[in-house]
Amino acid sequence: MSATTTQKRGLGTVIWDYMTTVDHKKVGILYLLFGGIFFLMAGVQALLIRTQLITPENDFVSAGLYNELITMHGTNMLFLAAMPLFFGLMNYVMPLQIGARDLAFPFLNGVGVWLFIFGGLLMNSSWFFGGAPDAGWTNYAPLSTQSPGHGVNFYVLGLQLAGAGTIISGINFIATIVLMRGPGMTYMRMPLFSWTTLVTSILILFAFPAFTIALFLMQFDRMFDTAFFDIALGGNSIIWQHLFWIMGHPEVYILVLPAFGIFSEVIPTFSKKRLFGYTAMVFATFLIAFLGFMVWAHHMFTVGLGPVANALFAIGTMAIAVPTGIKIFNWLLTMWGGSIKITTPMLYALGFIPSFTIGGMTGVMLGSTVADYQFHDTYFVVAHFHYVIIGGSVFGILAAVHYWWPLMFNRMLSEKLGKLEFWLFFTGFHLTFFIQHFLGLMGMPRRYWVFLENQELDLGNLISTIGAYLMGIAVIVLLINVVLSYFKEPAPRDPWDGRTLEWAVPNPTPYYNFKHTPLTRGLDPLWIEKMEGDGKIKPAEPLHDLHMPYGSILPFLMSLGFTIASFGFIYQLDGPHGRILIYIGMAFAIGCMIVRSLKDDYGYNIPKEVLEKEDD
Amino acid sequence: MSHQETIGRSAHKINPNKAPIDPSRATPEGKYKHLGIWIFLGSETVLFASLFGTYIALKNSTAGGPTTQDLYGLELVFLMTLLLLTSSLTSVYAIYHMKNNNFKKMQLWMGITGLLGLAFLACEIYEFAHYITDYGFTFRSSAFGSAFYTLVGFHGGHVIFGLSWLIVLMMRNAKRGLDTYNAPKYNTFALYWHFIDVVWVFIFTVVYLMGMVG
Amino acid sequence: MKRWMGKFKALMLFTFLTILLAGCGKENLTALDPKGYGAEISFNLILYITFIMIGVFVVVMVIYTIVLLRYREKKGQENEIPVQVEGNTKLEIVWTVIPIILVIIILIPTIFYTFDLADTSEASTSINVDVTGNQYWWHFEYQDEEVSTSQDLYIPTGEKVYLNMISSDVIHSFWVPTISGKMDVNPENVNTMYIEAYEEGVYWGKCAELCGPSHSLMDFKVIAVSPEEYEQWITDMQNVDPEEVPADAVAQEGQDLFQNNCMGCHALGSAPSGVGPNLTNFGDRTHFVGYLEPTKENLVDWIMDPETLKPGNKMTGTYDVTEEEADKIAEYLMQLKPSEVTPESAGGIID
Amino acid sequence: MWLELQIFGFRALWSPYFFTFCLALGVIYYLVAGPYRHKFGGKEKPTIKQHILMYTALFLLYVVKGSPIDLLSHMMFTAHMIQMVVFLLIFPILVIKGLPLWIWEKALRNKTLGPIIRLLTKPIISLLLFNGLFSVYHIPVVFDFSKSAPAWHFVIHSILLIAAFIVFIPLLLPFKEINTMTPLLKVGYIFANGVLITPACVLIIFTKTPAYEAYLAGGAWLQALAICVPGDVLDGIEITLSGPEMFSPLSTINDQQFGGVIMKTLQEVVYLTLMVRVFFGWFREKSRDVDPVSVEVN
Ligand code: HEA
Ligand code: HEA
Ligand code: HEC
Ligand code: CUA
Ligand SMILES: [Cu+2]
Repeated sequence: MSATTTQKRGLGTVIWDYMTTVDHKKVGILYLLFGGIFFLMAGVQALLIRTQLITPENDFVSAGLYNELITMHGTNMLFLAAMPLFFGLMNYVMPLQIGARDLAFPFLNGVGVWLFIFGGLLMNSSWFFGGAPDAGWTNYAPLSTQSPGHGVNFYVLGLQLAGAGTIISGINFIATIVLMRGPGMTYMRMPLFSWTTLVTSILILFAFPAFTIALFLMQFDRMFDTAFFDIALGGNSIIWQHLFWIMGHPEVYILVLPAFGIFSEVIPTFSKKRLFGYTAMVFATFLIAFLGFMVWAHHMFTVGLGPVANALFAIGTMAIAVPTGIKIFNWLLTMWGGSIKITTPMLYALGFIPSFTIGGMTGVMLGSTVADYQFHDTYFVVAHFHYVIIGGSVFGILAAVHYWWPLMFNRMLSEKLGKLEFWLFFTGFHLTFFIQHFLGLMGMPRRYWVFLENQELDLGNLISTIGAYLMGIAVIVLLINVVLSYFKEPAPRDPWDGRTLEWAVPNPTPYYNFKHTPLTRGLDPLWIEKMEGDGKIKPAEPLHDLHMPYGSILPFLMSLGFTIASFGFIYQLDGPHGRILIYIGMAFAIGCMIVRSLKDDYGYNIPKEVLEKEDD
Repeated sequence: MSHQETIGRSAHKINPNKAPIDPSRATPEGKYKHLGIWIFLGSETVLFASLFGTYIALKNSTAGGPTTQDLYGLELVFLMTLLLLTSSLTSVYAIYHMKNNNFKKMQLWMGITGLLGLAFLACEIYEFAHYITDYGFTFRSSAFGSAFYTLVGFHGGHVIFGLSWLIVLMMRNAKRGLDTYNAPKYNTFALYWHFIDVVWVFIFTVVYLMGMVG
Repeated sequence: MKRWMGKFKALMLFTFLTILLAGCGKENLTALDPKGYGAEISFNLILYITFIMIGVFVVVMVIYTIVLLRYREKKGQENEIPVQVEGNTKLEIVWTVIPIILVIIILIPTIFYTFDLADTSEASTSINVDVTGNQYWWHFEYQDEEVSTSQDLYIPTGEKVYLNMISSDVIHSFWVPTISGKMDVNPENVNTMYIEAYEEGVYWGKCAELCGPSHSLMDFKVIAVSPEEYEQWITDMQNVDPEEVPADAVAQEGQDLFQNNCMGCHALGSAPSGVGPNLTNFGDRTHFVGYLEPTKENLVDWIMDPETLKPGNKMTGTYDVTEEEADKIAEYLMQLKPSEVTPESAGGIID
Repeated sequence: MWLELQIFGFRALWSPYFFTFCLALGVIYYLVAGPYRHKFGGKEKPTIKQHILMYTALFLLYVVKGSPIDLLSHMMFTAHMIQMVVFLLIFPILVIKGLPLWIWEKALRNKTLGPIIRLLTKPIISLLLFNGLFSVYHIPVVFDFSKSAPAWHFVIHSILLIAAFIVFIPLLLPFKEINTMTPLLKVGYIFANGVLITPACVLIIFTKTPAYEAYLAGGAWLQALAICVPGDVLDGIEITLSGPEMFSPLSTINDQQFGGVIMKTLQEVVYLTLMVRVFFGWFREKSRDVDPVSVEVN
């Protein structure tokens, strides 16, 4: 009987275990869990938006509520759903893929996840404290600085916390990949998902601090009466737009690069062929990231930056089509000559290619300055970014969830339900968003609470809403699938005939990942062993004691402290109780930090003798 | 988890008989920390770059209030620059002694670093107080005021954080001496401190020198 | 496979059908049937890029379809291992270089027209209108003519009209899809753009930047009339006497009430705009407050309860009138028709 | 534009002296690297590719420093920036690759030159040196000064050129003393170069007023012209010249912004090409091989 087999434990123990965990796999699952919850919430908000727009001049929701809905939908989806879901996958899979036992900073990993969770809960709690933020996910000043109530304050502080967690994770991933790759796992042999994790983290590292500053400026303006965006005192609201998009554009590549990584794992696996043009794929990833930093002003073509700036940013924007195209064609050529097996993950990959290509192409159209004068802030843009985000990121996440589910939860998801879910989602998605291109060109701006009668926009909006409901059904099918899987037999090891290291660990994954340090002999190490050897990864060194970190409740408490302080900041203008909360929260958080630095944590060893008894 | 063997501090002792090593990077954790802090400083650079950008965009938006030329005086700022540059140097000495496994001297130089940092902070507080009382120039006066106090104040905040960190570090380890567990912590602190110093040089140039010229 | 293609085809067919059914949208609102300089340039560029994009998409889809048809795992051959191809430098260069060329082809006209549309060198010799965006209405001032108006912007056809735009509160965006692309209206600086309408008509304008709850109701009109009619309109507007007493008694009472309750915010004649729209030619509005039919009932409803009709507007709760009084005011306001030149002259609003 | 330029006369337009100079350099290269190389201790002959690279380099040098582009660079900022890109980013690369290795080896082993080169080509130093100098050069005061004093103009451009050589040497020369960076670091190095040159470009592109006296009507630009137009010619035509706009289709401010854009885009293209070479050279082979089982792994 393996020692790692989970005995039935009380719910309390499990929860405590997760609250104190620093194990990258459990942290990953926390990310997935809360990212999933936020995704459902944001999805329901999307359905409410679409319901409001089902007929002209509908009054299903009020104008103010509508703005809150789109703001929360956008913010939740991007910062609290899509990104954390990717973080969950990265956390779980990346160390396994490169042959590492954990991330470089397990404790910080805990801090990162709890900051994200508390930040997200803080922002979403705004519904119960007098209204959510309502200035759009872009939160442009001065609309946001003038927005009454506390809504925008929740946006600022919620994202500040979640953003801090994000930066911490980014640093952690980079350090892990640079320093902890297993023997033989050179950069040129790293699986693409790990590569995209690295590049995504670099993007985060350079993009998010700009947003941190933007949020600080916003916070100071709203809570301490500074004048950054106050035109009367010489402020300038365009600064917000620049700082926001310096983060905002790289953010969209943060959302799509990991999906590219996922497809680069899924497509070779189910085509039984190695990735075509591996080198070019890695380089294209870098190039996208590199160019991604020089195009932020394409969201500001109509701001009046002048023709020179507009032209310059148009050039940069379109340049990104080139590396992305390289990727698309390399995926196609990976399948060419392969032996394609259509499973649910592969279906998503196949659905991704045409959908994302359409989205990318509308992106290029938006990049053409003069055309963008018509497109900007219309449903054409809405269509564009849902095509790339859903067709790219969400398909990627769904593919990954089906693909790595057996690895993470030791169960298979039903293929039948999976395929049903795909078809519903795929059809619903195109139905919802394809028509929106035309709605935009027919004169429907985005963020419109109502559209008017007699403007020939009715049919398009109706179709769009129907599509959204189809997607809703698809998500419910997924949920059913997840629930049903719990009652199934344990999954076999390596069920997809995988190529990379994560499939070489026993199922369920032991908490120390690899008993033997795995030896990587080339690209797709497991595949190589299957072709040239006995299908088993060779140990790089003899078995020895393993050093592991202790769990800790401090990350949880520290994040809790910051959250309390954030509430204080939000309410400090309303009276002394706010300020008291700030002091309590900060003291609590700083106290945790001091405890952390005073209390030594050397970790523990798993003795060799214990390991010897475990499965390989 | 029953199969654990607790590790003691003894595992982190430095063996004085062996050839001198860099104790801050003798363990894997030390190496990770060393890289980690560098990456962190990379993101801090973007943080300050954004603040500099904001400051440059708003530095002439004085809304009728005091301008850069009205406010800045070079003597104090020059002194502050000297203080901070020296403190960077003393932290280099401290790290030098750390690598020679001379804990006492390291603590001494770290202490001096801290004192210089404190002196810098005092000057900064005096400077702000001076602007507020003598010119009525606060961070609510104008967009320029907001940008100035935010940029310089953010740097000041980093100094405060650095100092608290240093104090905790020095007090915690005063009795126990140097080992490969705490050496990386000193090392990361020193790197962080250098970074603060470099940022100040930029503040000195971009804010004060360029502000004097107008 | 069959099932797959079947579904895809059905989907495509469905969408195309709907597009056909929908046409290109409403004649005076759509960007797909341009009737002005800016819109025409944008539209041509959109078509041009779309064709290139369709070309690329077809290439992708052809490869995709071939792959799916030919390289599915066959029954009985599950254990065959395909050749592990590493890459092909020549091919990779091909699909790097061709997109680069395509991108350059797209960029050349893009950059050319970017400069073209930003050219303000003729501004000093053309008509200049100062545009102010307010939460949730638009104000227009004809610089040299001392004419000011709100909500409906009159311009002559065939001429470039320069708009110098600024906002009094938050960011808005000025967009008249059928004759021109959009430009933001910022609170801190004046943005200049020009519009030119080819044909007479009443063109629907929209605010395209989120500006609060009633962002979607901040519509306005651009009314393009012939140059002669435009001159006529300017003259008529210049000659308005804001104090003029209406003929019938009800309206007279209405005028008094209006002056007592409303003039603090609203302006008549060429007086600069205040907190509320200039109502000089209110009787000629195509719609008022952006989207309401200009009927007396609607107007009374508006005066009695602006908040329901336009959430978050700045008029709610600033005065105190009874239903009766409102009725009289409405009577007065509906009679403010200073000019012969009305939206009807431009062909009226298309419903 | 072309017609107007004719008033400056053949000498100013086509700099025959400079042409002779470039030609001479070409001949010297041919002789020293080819037939007479043994006299200088040379070993292998340059390959055809190296010949082509070197002659292209010299030709480009003449184009940007001798042909009408040079003259234009005193009247249009855009021309100046084109000159800068070719002169500082393309020319050095071609020369470094075009000269036979033994010449570089000699320079590196030289008692005095060697240590200097080794010091200056330390990545951090070369990075800061080149980008620092480039940025300083484009500070309006410095720039105007350079354009108004022929001797200084020459000195400044020479220093910039040397700095440009220094920045590319650690990337392109194979000697292990100076080629210390791993491929990944090299990519980072090129990237950092791109970042560091950005502030200068951004400031140039986004200023709302013309920054450089040297391109403004009246006075300054004529002085600038004196650098490459013979004095007597200039005296003769001075009265008929209104200002630099006369030769340029762009307004002064658009010209300046456009110049900035040209610099940034072309620089991006050059750096990307370099990056592609470094990266693919490193990756392509390595990702293919499979280690034998017995191999000792570190
Ligand atoms: C995952 C997210 C994601 C991705 C990947 C992209 C990818 C791209 N985006 Fe998008 N974008 C968003 C998310 C994303 N975007 C969001 C959220 C917004 C709105 C934000 C808001 O305002 O709320 C937005 C808005 C947005 C705008 C601003 C519109 C406006 O507000 O006016 C622009 C303008 O240039 C743009 C351009 C592009 C381009 C050129 C790409 C390119 O990367 C696409 C490249 C891909 C291809 C081109 C397809 C494959 C290529 C080939 C098959 C090769 C051959 C092709 C050619 C030769 C063309 N996007
Ligand atoms: C990751 C990013 C992401 C994703 C996945 C989505 C997904 C969807 N989005 Fe969203 N969207 C944005 C990011 C995203 N969106 C952003 C950034 C904006 C701009 C915001 C702004 O303007 O500021 C936007 C704006 C936006 C608009 C424009 C609003 C406006 O401008 O007025 C619309 C309108 O149709 C829309 C629709 C949808 C729909 C129908 C989906 C669907 O795909 C959703 C599918 C999911 C579901 C349907 C969930 C189903 C859940 C259940 C069925 C619940 C089960 C419940 C329990 C068990 C409790 N979105
Ligand atoms: C606080 C200032 C204020 C007062 C007082 C005020 N209004 Fe208004 N009014 C506004 C504003 C602001 C709008 C624009 C509302 C919008 O469209 O968002 C407006 C719009 C209108 C419009 C529509 C104009 C158009 O062409 O779209 C009418 C009609 C009007 N008001 C009538 C009145 C009457 C009648 C009264 C007095 C009984 C009155 N207003 C009092 C501020 C005011
Ligand atoms: Cu004004 Cu939207
Ligand atoms: Cu973008």
